Amino acid sequence: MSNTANFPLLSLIMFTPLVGAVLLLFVSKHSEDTIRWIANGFAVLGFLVSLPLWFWLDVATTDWQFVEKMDWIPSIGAQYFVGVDGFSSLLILLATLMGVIAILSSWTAITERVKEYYIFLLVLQTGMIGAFVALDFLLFFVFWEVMLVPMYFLIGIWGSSNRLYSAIKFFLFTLVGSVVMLLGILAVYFYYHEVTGDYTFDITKFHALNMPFDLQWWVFLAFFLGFAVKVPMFPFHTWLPDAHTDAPTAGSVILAAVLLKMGTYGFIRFSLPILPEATQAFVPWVVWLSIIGIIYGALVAMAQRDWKRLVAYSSVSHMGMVMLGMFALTPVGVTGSIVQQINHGVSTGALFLLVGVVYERRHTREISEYGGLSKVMPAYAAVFLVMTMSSIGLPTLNGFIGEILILQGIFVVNKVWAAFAATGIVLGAAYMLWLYQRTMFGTVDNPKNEKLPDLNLREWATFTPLLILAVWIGLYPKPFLDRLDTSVDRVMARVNSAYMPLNALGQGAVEPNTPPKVLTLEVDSGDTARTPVRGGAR
Amino acid sequence: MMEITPAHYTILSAALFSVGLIGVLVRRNIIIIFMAIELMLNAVNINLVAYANEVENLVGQVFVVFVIAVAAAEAAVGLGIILALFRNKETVNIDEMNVMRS
Amino acid sequence: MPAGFSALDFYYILPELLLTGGAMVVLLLAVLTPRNDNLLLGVSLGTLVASVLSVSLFSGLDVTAARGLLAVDSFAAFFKFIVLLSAGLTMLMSAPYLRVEGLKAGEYYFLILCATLGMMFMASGVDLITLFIGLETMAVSFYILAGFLKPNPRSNEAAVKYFLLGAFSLGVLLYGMSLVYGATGTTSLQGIAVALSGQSPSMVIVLAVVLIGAGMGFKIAAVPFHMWAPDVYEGAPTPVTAFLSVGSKAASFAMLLRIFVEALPAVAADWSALFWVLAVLTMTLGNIAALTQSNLKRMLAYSSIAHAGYLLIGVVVGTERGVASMLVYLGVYLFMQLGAFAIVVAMRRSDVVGDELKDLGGLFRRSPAAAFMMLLFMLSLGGIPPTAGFMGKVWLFGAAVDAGFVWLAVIAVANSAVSLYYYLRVVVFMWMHEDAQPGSPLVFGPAMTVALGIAILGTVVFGIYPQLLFEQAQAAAGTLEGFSATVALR
Amino acid sequence: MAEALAFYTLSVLILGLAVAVITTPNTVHSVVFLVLNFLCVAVLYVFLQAEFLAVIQVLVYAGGIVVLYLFVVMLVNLGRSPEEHQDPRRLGLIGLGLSGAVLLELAGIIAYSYTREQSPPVTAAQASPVQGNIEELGWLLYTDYLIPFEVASVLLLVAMVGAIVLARRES
Amino acid sequence: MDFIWLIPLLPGVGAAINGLLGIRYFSKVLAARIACATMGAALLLSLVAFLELLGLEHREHVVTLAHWIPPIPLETASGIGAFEVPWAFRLDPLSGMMILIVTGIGFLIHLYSTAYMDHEPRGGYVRFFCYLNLFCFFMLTLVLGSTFLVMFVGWEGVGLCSYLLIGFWYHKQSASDAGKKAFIVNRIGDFGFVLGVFLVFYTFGTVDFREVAEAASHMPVEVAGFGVVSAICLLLFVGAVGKSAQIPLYVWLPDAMEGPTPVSALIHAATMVTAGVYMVGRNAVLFEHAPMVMTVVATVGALTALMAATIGLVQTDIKKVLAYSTVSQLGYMFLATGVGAFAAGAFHLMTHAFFKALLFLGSGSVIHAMDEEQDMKKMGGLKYYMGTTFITMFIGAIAIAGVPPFSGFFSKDEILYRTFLSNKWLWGLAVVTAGMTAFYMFRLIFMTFFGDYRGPGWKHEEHGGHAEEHGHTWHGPHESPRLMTVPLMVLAVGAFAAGFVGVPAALGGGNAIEHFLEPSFVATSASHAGEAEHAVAHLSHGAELALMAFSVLVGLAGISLAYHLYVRRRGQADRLAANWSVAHRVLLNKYYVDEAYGATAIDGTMASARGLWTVDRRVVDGAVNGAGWLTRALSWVSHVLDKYVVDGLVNLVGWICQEGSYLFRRVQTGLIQNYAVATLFGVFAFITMYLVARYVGV
Repeated sequence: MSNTANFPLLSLIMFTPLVGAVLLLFVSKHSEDTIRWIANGFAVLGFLVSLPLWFWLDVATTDWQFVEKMDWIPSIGAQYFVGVDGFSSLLILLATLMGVIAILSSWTAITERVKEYYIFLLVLQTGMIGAFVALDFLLFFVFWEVMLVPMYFLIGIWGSSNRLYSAIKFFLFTLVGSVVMLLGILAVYFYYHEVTGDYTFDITKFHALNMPFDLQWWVFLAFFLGFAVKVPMFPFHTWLPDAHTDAPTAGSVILAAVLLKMGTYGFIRFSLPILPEATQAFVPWVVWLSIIGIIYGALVAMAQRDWKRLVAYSSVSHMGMVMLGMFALTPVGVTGSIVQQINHGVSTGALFLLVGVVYERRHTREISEYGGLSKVMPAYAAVFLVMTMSSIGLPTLNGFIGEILILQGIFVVNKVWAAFAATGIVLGAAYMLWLYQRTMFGTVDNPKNEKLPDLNLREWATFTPLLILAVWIGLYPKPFLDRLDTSVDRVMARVNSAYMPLNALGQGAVEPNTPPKVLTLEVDSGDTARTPVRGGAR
Repeated sequence: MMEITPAHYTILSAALFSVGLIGVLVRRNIIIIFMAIELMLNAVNINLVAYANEVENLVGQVFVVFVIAVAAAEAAVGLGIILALFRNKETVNIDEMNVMRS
Repeated sequence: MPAGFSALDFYYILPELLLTGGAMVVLLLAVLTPRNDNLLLGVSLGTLVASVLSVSLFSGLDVTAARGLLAVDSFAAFFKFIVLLSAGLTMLMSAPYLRVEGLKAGEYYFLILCATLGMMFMASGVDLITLFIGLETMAVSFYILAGFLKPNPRSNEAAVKYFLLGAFSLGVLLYGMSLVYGATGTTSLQGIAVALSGQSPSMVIVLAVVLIGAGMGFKIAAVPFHMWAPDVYEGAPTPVTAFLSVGSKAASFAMLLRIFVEALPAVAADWSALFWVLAVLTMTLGNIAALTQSNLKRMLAYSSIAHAGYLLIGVVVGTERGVASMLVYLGVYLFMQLGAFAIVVAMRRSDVVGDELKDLGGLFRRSPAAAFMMLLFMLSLGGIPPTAGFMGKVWLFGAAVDAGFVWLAVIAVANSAVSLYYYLRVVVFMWMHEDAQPGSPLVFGPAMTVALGIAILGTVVFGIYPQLLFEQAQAAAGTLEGFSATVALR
Repeated sequence: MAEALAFYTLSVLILGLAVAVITTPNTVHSVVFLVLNFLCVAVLYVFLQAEFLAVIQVLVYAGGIVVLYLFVVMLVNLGRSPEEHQDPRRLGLIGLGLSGAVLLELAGIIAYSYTREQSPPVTAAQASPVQGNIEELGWLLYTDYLIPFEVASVLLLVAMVGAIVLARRES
Repeated sequence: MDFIWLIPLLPGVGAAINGLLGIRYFSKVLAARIACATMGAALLLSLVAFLELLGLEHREHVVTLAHWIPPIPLETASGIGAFEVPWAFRLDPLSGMMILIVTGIGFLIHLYSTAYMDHEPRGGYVRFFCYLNLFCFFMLTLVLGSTFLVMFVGWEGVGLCSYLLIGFWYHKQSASDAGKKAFIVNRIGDFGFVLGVFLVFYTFGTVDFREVAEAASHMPVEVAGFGVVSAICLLLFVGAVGKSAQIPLYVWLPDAMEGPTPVSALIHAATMVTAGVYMVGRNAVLFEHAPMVMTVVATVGALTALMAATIGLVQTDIKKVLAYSTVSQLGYMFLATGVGAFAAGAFHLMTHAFFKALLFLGSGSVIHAMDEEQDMKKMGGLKYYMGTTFITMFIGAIAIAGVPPFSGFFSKDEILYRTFLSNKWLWGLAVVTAGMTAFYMFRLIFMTFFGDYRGPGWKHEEHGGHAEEHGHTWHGPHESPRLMTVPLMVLAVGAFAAGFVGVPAALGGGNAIEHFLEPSFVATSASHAGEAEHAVAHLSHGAELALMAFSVLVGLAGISLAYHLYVRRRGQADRLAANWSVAHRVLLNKYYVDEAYGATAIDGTMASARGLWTVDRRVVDGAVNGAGWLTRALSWVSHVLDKYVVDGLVNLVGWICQEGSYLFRRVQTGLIQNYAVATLFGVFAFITMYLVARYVGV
């Protein structure tokens, strides 16, 4: 495996925020500015140490990179096994970046219990990164669940009116999904043992496991519940609007930008490659749920009077799009799905930040309370416009790349699905523009809005990276797409052999009847050189 | 019918056990309830002794010795508890002991 | 010394002997220096430590002692560690409590030590008589301990309830045991297994299974034999409740496993089905009933009922993995449950009872450390990583999945989700509500600090690195299985 | 025949006295019936060749426990009847019904087992170095069952301490 | 020529500078200069590029900048291909013509706007130029894009700019509504367009125009059936319909007049709305292989042309008249492409760009002069006050009316001729439309510039009162400043002369533009498509001239009718409408051939026009609004569903748990014996369970 370099980069990235959190424990809760500086410092530091993922990542190799591996619970075969590929490296970068932005955006918004707030944010950060780097299923699950707690507190303590209900709803929904997923994980784990005699949670070994269809079917359902709740897919989405609406701005941003990606990440990393046959069997179901989600989310968004809730429902719609692309099971669709995950993080994250900006000034999210903000906050209106356009997929901005790849990817599979999904383009424009009109256009009717200050420097600092990303991905997504190359191949090799001949990645598939000894040797041969798959293609 | 088998003893024991059960379930005086429990223990003892007789070893009887010892211990403790309770509540009516519920 | 008894037999019961001796010393000291609480605590703890050390003398051993009445194996050792540790933690958290309540420490510690003694016999007994007498030693101690707050009507009532229902269930249990004896002619677990092997189980044995199951179900507070638990837990002195919910439960599970796994493998299908139903009922009712409780101790009582339901999964599965995972769960349950109760104890001050949920309001402001620890305990009870409760649940549910009890696992999983609702309610009160009383911050004495420290350490360390626990549990489960395997060979 | 006659007589007595115990309104009467019941059981033990048990049944139960009961009954003698207050939620009748049902089930299963199924295996009586019930029992108690016996003594100590702790009037 | 990517980029840079810095820091003058300079540079570059293009043998040049979307394998109809989109720009005759139009007219309008928008506060002024530049950036990307998706960048981008510019005065509810409507209706079109693009990729494995044309040229013409090419074309046409405001998606364009007039001129007349026509022309090869879709295109075009013209007859808002006229003229262009006369369509596109931009700017000048008054009823006699505007607009009107030798004549006549060859019915519709066009355009001219001044305020003021109706003092109708009139004059020259590049053979010309554009409409390697075009039947020059004369006559008839109604007998039209005068009915009957309507023809037409206007407002627009309403209703239903059913189910589970909890609490009576009963019940139940299992056999 390449890029090991004997340096625990991933651990460093993962634990930097945690170190910050621990450090904060020892700061007096009254010196709030010190706390803010430390939190921001560690967030920035976390981002900086994650940058090597962008620069040092080898885009050509199919190996896992920056791998760290050691025993964790040997008696059950669990390991501390982390590593990334292009896909997860992008999500980690997204997480670290959004972490900086979220923490920075809270500077003045959070005035109560500042210390805990930042501690929770930083712990959340560690949890998210951990989930993205874990290559051990149990480790993944630990981080997956760890994220719940700080998020619960972020919503429950610093949220708005109905925060307790929303927080518990968020928690329980996700939990129910994930514990069922846990059963699925265990089923795979025991099946692997049955076949090979080894107990392991090593995902890379599961990726080479051929399970009988019946088992796959059930395990898929279990995984599906866990991931679909997180995504969230219709009809498991109802926690999302509540959670988003009541979360503090930074919470919404993180939730939308990174936490929701856990679900889609899970699908791509686990469901698809571990359960290829079941995945194929479930394609129509998932696709129709996604399509319903796209249209339904958009329609419900249109009916909202609460700004944040509207954006939240738009998330439902967008994530439906992400799921759709993924279950196209075509390289273009999956690539689009991943790109759209990042896009959604950027644009919806920014939209929540934008809501947060006015919420901090006015303490209301009722759309009807606003109107004519273009007049008083022109810069704000401009940023909002760009992000609106990004959200509805205007070409030259990021959203378009994702949508076009997804729709093209699904189109070649089924034209009707694509046609239904494409209605999301129209509906998305409708609710976003209507929102824009209601808030930014018109006259300033509400005297409270007359004196709203425009974006300040700190707020600009939060938006600038997002604007840059939006335009960058929109105009020149190649660096991003290149990174996804091998990740997508890995998935394709399992779920859609039309694109990747089986075993093209050099991974010996585990046949149920293969003797364990031979098999372990073969599965373990991760270090052998593998030929790049479509070397010439790009 | 005329030959007395262990089954007879067992059924006697079951009947005594049930009488004890009923006593526990229907009386309201704690002391009487406690006595009903003693009846249940006696039922067990009859069982054990009868079986010991049948299987021709004395383990059952040893068991009975322990049961009696336990019964004695329980009686002492139980009556102590009842006394302590009575000091506080001036009652031994079991229906008046529902401060804690739901 | 009677013939046929060797010094070795006494050597093997060294931990029990030490414990008994220690208890006697404590009783004597209680008479000699009645007000020297610290000394009493020290002696009691010293006794426990000595006992722990002597238990570890026999680690790795797998023999029977005392003419086949006691087993000295890893299984017993595991449970002895658990009960000794829980007794120790209970004592540590009792120290401040006794002071606040003005209770006599001597008798209290004596009784705790005797209860522990009973539990140790339950853990190592391989004869119905030994098990029964151990159970009673524990139970009688607890009857007294539950009513230890004599002026408190709640405590009286708890004692009466526990006592009457305990005696009642004892009758049921003994009746079942008598039937087993009648059917097999022996009280030795090994003998029973041998006698029953190779024949189709008669209905009498099944009847005995039900009656013994009910009796044991009472002790572990399995639904529908659980109804004493909430009331008793609420009324008993809080440290006693803690000990009851951990030590007594663990020991009862040990006894249950001994009886069913070692003595009754012939009717495994029958009791497995019985415990399947019990497990489902117990966890579901426990969790749902806990949802709307406003008293913290009562809520923890229901939570402990629910946990008994989870633990029963291990019994239902009945495989080595099942038992091992159950032991793991008991191991982590010890820390988290005692920790939670320790916080409740710490809430008790001269003017505040502190066991109502609303008493926790704003605890975060008064004592962030306590709130944080309670958070960890609640998360652990709910099974959220990185706490030990998660690791326990993973293995328990995993064992069910492994053995094909998928629906049981699904129900358990759904239940653990429900349970989080009320665990989080506690968190909500601590972190998101205003101060219940603008009282002074909680002060932990040294004993309480040590207790909480151990609990939190266990909760976190076993959550992050549970390897040690897993190894021990596997070894312990191995000896239990091995025993029945040798039975099968004979 | 005689055995049967004695058995049935004793059975009727035992059950009748038991019923009397749980039905008499007067607690003291109840205690007296309990003593009688225990005595009858002791006689039954003699029939079953458990002479030692018969003795301790009389000594411990009738002589010890029941006297304790009487003390307590005297101590808690109240002005008002303990049965006066009745909680409307109590499930006495259901309990009665269930007890009956359980009895039927127990009896049915036992009777069925003994008539249809093979009688349980009879393990050979252990070779014991002494003769006679009392000696044999004593031998067992002090050899094989020494440890439980010791534990029982601890248990009795616990009970003693407990009784003192609970019953002692706080100064 | 590798610099062609700079042509769109320059205005883009201008927009970026003005947007990022200008709005906050620049003065009006600086911002305007930056905008105009970038546009001017783009114009120069375009000219250079165009001249170089003329020198190229293949008349084509492609510049690929970078990968936009690198190749990713994807299934196509013919095996696994690679989905790949480069940032590629292509200059060929069609796009060459378009960039000249866009940069040329765009530059003029920039100039014009510097004066026209002078009333705006600084921020708005700079913002306006930023948007305008941005629009040019996207429009040039649209026309230069070498693949469907790069074109789509421009396609959507101009939609965005249109949205922003229509809603430029966002504080007006109607303006922001109109902007939103434009965007969303366009999106409906885009929905078809993207699906078309997907199908293109699936069918041909590429989204490059040239490669698609190549591949398509090898496919059979789908004469008999509705094949995949037809499906592609139909979907693409849906996009065109949205962008170019054809039936049924034209409703946004009249509303779009809420934007500032230069915007109407540039976006909603000269450039953006013609993107649909351009796109169809760009895919000429595809469309030629889908004759059924061609028929649809032609029919939709003709019907739109007619319908919009009839509506135009009765409008009194000067910009609305022009808007419907635009819709109508766009219909003409589609008619042309629909009958296979792609060059004629493009030709008309060009001439229309000149005269319609001229007319709009002229109307802007008028509105400017009348202090934002747009109702023609309140104008009149303005030729005395603003001569330049009058003359230039008059030229524009003549041009659109199709009077030789003005540009409109040549382009329109080419269309009519080709339509006549292809379909006589459509030709009939087109001719009627031409007459109406002449009528309503001159009605506009006459009502605005002739007769007496009917406007408010100023006359009163001249008599001494100093009305302060508006924020600033208005000194009566006046000629616009030089910066506005110069572009008018330049455009007037264009409107007059632009037609000479396409003088038909019948008039002794060489129809240069058709030959120039031809390479854009054929696949390079396959000439048979081109041959098909050449194989179109020809009429004799004589017949062609006769047709020409007829159409000119129709136009003149329209003009004279307008003259008759609005100049010679002023007020006649109003009186006609009011009194239904028999005499004029008879007079007017000659205009229409339908004898069945007899004496009430004009009235009927008027009425039906009014009716159509109503229909347009109430039904078609209503349908759009109704769809909007339906969507909202649906959205509300979904919302309720979400709140009460989906979420309700979740809450129901919670409720059940809670009620269960209360139930269990009730069981927990605190009575010891009840607890014992429960225990006993457990024992009983389990024993029974086993008994049943064993002896009943479950």
